[in-house]
Amino acid sequence: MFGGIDPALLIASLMVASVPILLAATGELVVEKAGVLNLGVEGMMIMGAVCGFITAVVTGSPALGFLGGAAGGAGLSLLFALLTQVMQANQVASGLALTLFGLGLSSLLGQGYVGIKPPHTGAVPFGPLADIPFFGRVIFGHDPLVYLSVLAVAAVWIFLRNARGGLILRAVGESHEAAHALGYKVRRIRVLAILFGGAMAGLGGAYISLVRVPQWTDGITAGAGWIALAIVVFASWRPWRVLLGAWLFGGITVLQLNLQAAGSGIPVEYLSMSPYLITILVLVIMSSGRGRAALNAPASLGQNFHAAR
Amino acid sequence: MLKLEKRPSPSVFWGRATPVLAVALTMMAGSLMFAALGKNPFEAIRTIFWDPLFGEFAWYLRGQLLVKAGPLILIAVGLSLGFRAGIWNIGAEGQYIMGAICGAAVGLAAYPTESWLIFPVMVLAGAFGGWVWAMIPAILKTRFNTNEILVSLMLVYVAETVLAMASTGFLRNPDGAGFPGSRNFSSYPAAANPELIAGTGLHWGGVAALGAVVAAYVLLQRHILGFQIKLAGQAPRAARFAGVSPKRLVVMCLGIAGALAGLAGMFEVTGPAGQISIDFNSNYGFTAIIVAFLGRLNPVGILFAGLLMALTYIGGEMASTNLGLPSAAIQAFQGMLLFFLLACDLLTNFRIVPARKEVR
Amino acid sequence: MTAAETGAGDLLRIEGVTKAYPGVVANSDVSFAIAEGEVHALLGENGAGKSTLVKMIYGLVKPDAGRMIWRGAPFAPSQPSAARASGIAMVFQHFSLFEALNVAENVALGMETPPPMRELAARIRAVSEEYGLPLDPSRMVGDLSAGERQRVEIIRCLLQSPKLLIMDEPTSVLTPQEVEILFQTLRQLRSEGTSILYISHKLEEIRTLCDRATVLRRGKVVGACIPRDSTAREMAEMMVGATLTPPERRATEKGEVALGVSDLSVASPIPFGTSLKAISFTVARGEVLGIAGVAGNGQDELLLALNGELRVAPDRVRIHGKPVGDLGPTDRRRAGLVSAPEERLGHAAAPNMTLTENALLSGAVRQGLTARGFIDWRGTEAFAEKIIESFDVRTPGTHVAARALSGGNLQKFVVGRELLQSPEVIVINQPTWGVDAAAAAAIRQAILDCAAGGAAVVVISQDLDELLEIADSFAALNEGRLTKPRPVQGLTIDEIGLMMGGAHGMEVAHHAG
Amino acid sequence: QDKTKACFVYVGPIGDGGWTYQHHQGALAVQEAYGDKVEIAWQENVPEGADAERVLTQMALGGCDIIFTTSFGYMDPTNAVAKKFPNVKFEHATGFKRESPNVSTYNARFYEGRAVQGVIAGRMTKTNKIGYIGSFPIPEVIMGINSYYLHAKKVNPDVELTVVWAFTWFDPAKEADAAKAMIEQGVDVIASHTDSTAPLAEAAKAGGKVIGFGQASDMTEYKPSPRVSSIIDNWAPYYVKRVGALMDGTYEQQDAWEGIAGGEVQIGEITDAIPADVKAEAEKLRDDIAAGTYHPFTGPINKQDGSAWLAEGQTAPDGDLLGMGFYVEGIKGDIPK
Ligand SMILES: Nc1ncnc2c1ncn2[C@@H]1O[C@H](COP(=O)(O)OP(=O)(O)OP(=O)(O)O)[C@@H](O)[C@H]1O
Ligand SMILES: Nc1ncnc2c1ncn2[C@@H]1O[C@H](COP(=O)(O)OP(=O)(O)OP(=O)(O)O)[C@@H](O)[C@H]1O
Ligand SMILES: [Mg+2]
Ligand SMILES: [Mg+2]
Repeated sequence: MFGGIDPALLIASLMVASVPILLAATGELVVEKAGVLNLGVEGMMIMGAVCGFITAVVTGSPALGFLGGAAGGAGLSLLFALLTQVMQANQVASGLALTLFGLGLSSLLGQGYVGIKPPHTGAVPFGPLADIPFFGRVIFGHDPLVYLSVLAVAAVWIFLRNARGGLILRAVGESHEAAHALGYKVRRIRVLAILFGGAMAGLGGAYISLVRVPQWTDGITAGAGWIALAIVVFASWRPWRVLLGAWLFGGITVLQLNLQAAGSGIPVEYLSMSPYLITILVLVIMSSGRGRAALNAPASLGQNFHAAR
Repeated sequence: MLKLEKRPSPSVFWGRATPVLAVALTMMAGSLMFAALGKNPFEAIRTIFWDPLFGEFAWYLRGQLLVKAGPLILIAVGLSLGFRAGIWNIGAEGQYIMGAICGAAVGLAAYPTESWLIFPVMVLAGAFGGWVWAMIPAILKTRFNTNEILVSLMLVYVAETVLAMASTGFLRNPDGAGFPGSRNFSSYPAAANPELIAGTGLHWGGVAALGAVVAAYVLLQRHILGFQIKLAGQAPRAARFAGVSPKRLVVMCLGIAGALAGLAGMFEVTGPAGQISIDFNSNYGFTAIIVAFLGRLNPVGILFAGLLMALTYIGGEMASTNLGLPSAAIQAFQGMLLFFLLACDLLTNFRIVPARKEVR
Repeated sequence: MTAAETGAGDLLRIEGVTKAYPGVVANSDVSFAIAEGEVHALLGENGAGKSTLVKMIYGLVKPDAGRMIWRGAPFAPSQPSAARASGIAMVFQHFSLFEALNVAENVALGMETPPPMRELAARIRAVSEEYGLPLDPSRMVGDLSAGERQRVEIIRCLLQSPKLLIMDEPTSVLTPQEVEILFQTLRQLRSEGTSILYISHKLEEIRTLCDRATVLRRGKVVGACIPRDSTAREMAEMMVGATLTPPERRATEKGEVALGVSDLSVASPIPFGTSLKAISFTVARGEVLGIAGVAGNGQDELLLALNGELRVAPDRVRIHGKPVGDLGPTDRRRAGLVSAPEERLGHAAAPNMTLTENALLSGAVRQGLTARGFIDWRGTEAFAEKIIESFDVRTPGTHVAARALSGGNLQKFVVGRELLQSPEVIVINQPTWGVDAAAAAAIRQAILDCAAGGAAVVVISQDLDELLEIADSFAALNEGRLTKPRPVQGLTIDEIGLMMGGAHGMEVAHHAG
Repeated sequence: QDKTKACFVYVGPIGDGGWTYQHHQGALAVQEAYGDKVEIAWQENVPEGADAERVLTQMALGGCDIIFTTSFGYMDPTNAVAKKFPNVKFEHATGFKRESPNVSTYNARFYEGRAVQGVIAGRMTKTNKIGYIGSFPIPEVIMGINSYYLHAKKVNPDVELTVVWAFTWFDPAKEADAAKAMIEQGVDVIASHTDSTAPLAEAAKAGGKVIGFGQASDMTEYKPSPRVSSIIDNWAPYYVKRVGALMDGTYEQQDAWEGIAGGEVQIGEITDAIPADVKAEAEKLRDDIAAGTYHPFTGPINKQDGSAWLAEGQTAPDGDLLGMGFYVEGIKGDIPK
């Protein structure tokens, strides 16, 4: 295929490359399904990255590191929940503030941790399975978080589709007035969704600092949170499309670097823009003609709820 | 127990008082953070909020406040119109870059001709560059119903690559010995945007920002288009009933925001920044989103918000150099300021009352 | 004598309940009782406190004072689930449904421990058939007509086998036939021992259905009656506390055709909407054309196509013979057409804008409130004041946000805003929806006055009594098609019901006896 | 005036672990060296352009005696501010403009280090494919690529170079992806000109088959393999020297471009993952460069298009290097425009 690029390797690397945005976007999907727009994904990711890194270095355990990352992201999102759900603050502005604050705080926390190597996160041992041609490479032989990210998508899909909690969550995002009239605790549900989104973003951040890079430096997420937000829109709030979007974006990023490495004739600057341009193009194709994509957006997205009692 | 009670209409008193309250609260919380970092909190707060305005070098820094706030205000005013109409352009950074590139390209193409016409044409080119970049999400939205948040954001990254191409390629200074970066406009008077009154920091960008504030204020208060923008944002169906065409509004709002961001980029590149370089953009486009919301999407509010934001940048830098505060602490401090401003807004829209004793 | 009349065996007693909102006392020392197995009506004009009262029973709002006694024991539901657990179910005035979810999901959301989806779907089918309210559990609620949506709410309640069923204005969206079916369902429930608390502004319905009635005015109980033994007029006067005069009709000459619609077909721009199919009619100067139909049969779309929010081929819509089909709302206003959509808040008016701003919203063109795009605020305010004065809008002033007006007052404002623009063609959808008797009479009178002044009027309404009262000719919308207009003289309610599409697929089951 | 105040302007955060981190180490060395006699101050995350000019002015006003501006993009602001403050010394890193007498420039000959890496790469590659992750196509980076390639080619004529441009100075995840893409293309020695350790971490995942180099800082945590050596930006000697000169009055304007000899470019320990003979060869090259007996760009060298650049025995003039915009003969692909 593509001028000497091995598809199995390409797929395997795009799966790894897209884990952070996939995790964060899956979390944000749940948040937005509950009717809350949290633009602070970048801030929560980087808090996850630093908290995860510190935890892993201090405890020596990558698993605890990931937990720490999730806790870091969730911790920051709690601030967002407080602002938007209790103080009724504007969600867009609060999310932006969260990013600013998260970038600053993470750098403060990480001051003693520059230039340290975190404990190694190994691949899941699949034994002989990893030797199967093609599939061995593509499916087996990744670290646990790669599988977890796909499982998270599946879990969110099942939760939103079949679970009672998921139904309530969607109802709250659809019409908080009606959900309130039926006696659901709109704000409590939203706070939980926000915390989940924070934890997932934190996990995605921790994946960057513990597996993808792995090291701690300031600003390590380098805009991944924004991409995650865009992926949710791209996916028109459907879990499997989040996977598709993350893999598409990660895939093109990896592919353009592979094309460079393989010495394709396409000018590098165009390759470098391609992930963004192709994402736009695919979105245009997906959203043109039908106009139903917007219908899937939670109807009360971004609106605050205040019940007079 | 306390509970919130929505006011029938926002409180005018608290609308004015909350920013002051928020700044005071931020000072307190910030003091705690600075103390935790081992710095003298009073000194830090004074350095951030007082020194740039009234300290030893205030004569210089006050002007710099305008330099820093100018582009923020100019972009934020444009964005606020769209935000009011429910059009989410978060790609002002890209529009800013493209405005700078187009404006600079026209100027550099004319080099070394001297004519008073050059600068006005560059201004138009800058506005045009930003406008074109904003028209992409606008047209995709009106024709294909594509989400403008995603498109405008993605175009920022594309613009950044174009910027890298410009500074290492088509706009590179031919006399620059192969180094990246364009010619410096300070050495090309016909295309430069210098300080208008020495020592004030005021350049054409600042003038444009003030003009934009006034124009936006008049637009929103007195003009039917401003009314339509507000209407479309608050009640989209009522807007259609009133005869507002949503598509036209998308094109208008994105166009205005793009053109203003492009202008900001153009004034910046020809003035304070001086040249196109790989890292020419310094997040003005994103910071302006914050400024727009801080100013409650109101032109006058944005004027103050832009100045306040600039103050925290400049004061923060001083605290950083003089007191050794990490710049991250300043960033966190700015985040806190935003948090408190947002949280205090509560008082404008709600009354806090003791919950009545409930009868069972 | 029945138990209801003796007062023994009360299911729910309300004693001295008070609830205040900032500036308004919604309920003040309200006391009454609902007996087992009775249909109890709650009457009162707009804002009298009916909805507030039932929300307290349902646990959505907490009373400030007073107490409730449920089957002999004190009762203070902290939230709706507690009320549901006690056996109380409620159908809301403004539906508490989720458009993007399907019927079964909507039903499940109203239950404490719903069975698995498949089982629930089967139960929905069973219950809906038992009560003659067929429903497909897998359909998206957004795709349903208003009548069907209400069935969803009712079935959601029925599945819980409630002891007390609260219905807040349930019939405003139903055809006469559908109302009849609903009543049979309610009578069947009553015969099964369920009590019903019934709120409606339609007094004739209350007379046929309810055993007892409690009347509220400004939050206070001002009386009680046995509806069967009272006239609608008496009840209305009890509610309003004054005497009412029905609108008077002046005989008008029919002039030349002012509005002509021919073969108008257009797809709905509204998600889950109904397309219009080959609609043709004409309205002459001075004529009032009444268009009936159950909500969701294309009324909204018809209004949009007439007022220009929806554009069609030029010659599909003509005003005074001039093709205007391709013009937008502004140009159609210029051509002389004004309109008032059904949804007051959000469509006809912007909720958070002041009355002055809302006056500008549709008045700018015909009132000349702008010059070269700049707004004449002084003139606009004067216009708003004129509306308030001419239509007796009760409000502290023009600076008040539209949302702070009560529904009836806002409706008067919206209708007044359009009628005061010396229009040549008027299109109004649901002129008196949810508006109390006095306000409704005033609005109808104003419409008739405009027609008398030479305007061509199209009134779209679900209230047949209203149409019969003011319309000269009559047509019905059914699934996007319009019947041929017929003179009102000599039409019976049954004929009209059939024009409207009969019972819309409902079966008339269980003639309870 | 008792204390000398030395100030530093950084383009990134000190915590970047790379470029800015190393400059800050230099700043700390100044403090260390002169103790109470100096005072240091710094400012992180200063964008190039208007902000730089303001920060520089603030520093000059605030009493800085010497200001080090540590990024190429500060060139014009540095010169502009220097004109207004003739009594303050300005030191601009990696630039070439010295418009007033109080501006000096300094740079490091990183290409000398790239030559050493090239030898190791050429000797160590088994697939004959070596890689280089570039940030932006600027002379600084192109110079390093050419030096790296020339020396690999010299010891291994079959070697092929793969260049991947990341179009960013700092995006660890992307750098990792770039390294991975090259590894998948069979590249087994990776040099990088971006700032994070991500490429090394990626190389580490290849199970010993791929080696790489520390960049900017030593990156000891990946020793002994995949990090087999490194180029360390060591600004400390220069900073200590210049501040010292200012204090004892011997300070003069200059254009410093030091390399291995001056200690600015340090070759980090060559680990035992490298066979002794290769290590010796590389160390000899390093020492020859340090001694001034060898220049990494010594002719005959042709440009990529085959035209002659340096004749036999001719060494590259500094001007050619500083503005280098071409690949040398044998490198495939185009420099992005
Ligand atoms: N959430 C609220 N906030 C403030 N005031 C309220 C609120 N809800 C109701 N009210 C007040 O309570 C009064 C009673 O309202 P309620 O909705 O109970 O009237 P209603 O009798 O149901 O009227 P309608 O017949 O129009 O439905 C209103 O006039 C209003 O002033
Ligand atoms: N959000 C609010 N803020 C302030 N006042 C409110 C609000 N909501 C309702 N009110 C008060 O409620 C009164 C009427 O409210 P409500 O909407 O119940 O009217 P309504 O006549 O019952 O209309 P509808 O029949 O459409 O429900 C208004 O006069 C106003 O004082
Ligand atoms: Mg009401
Ligand atoms: Mg009511």
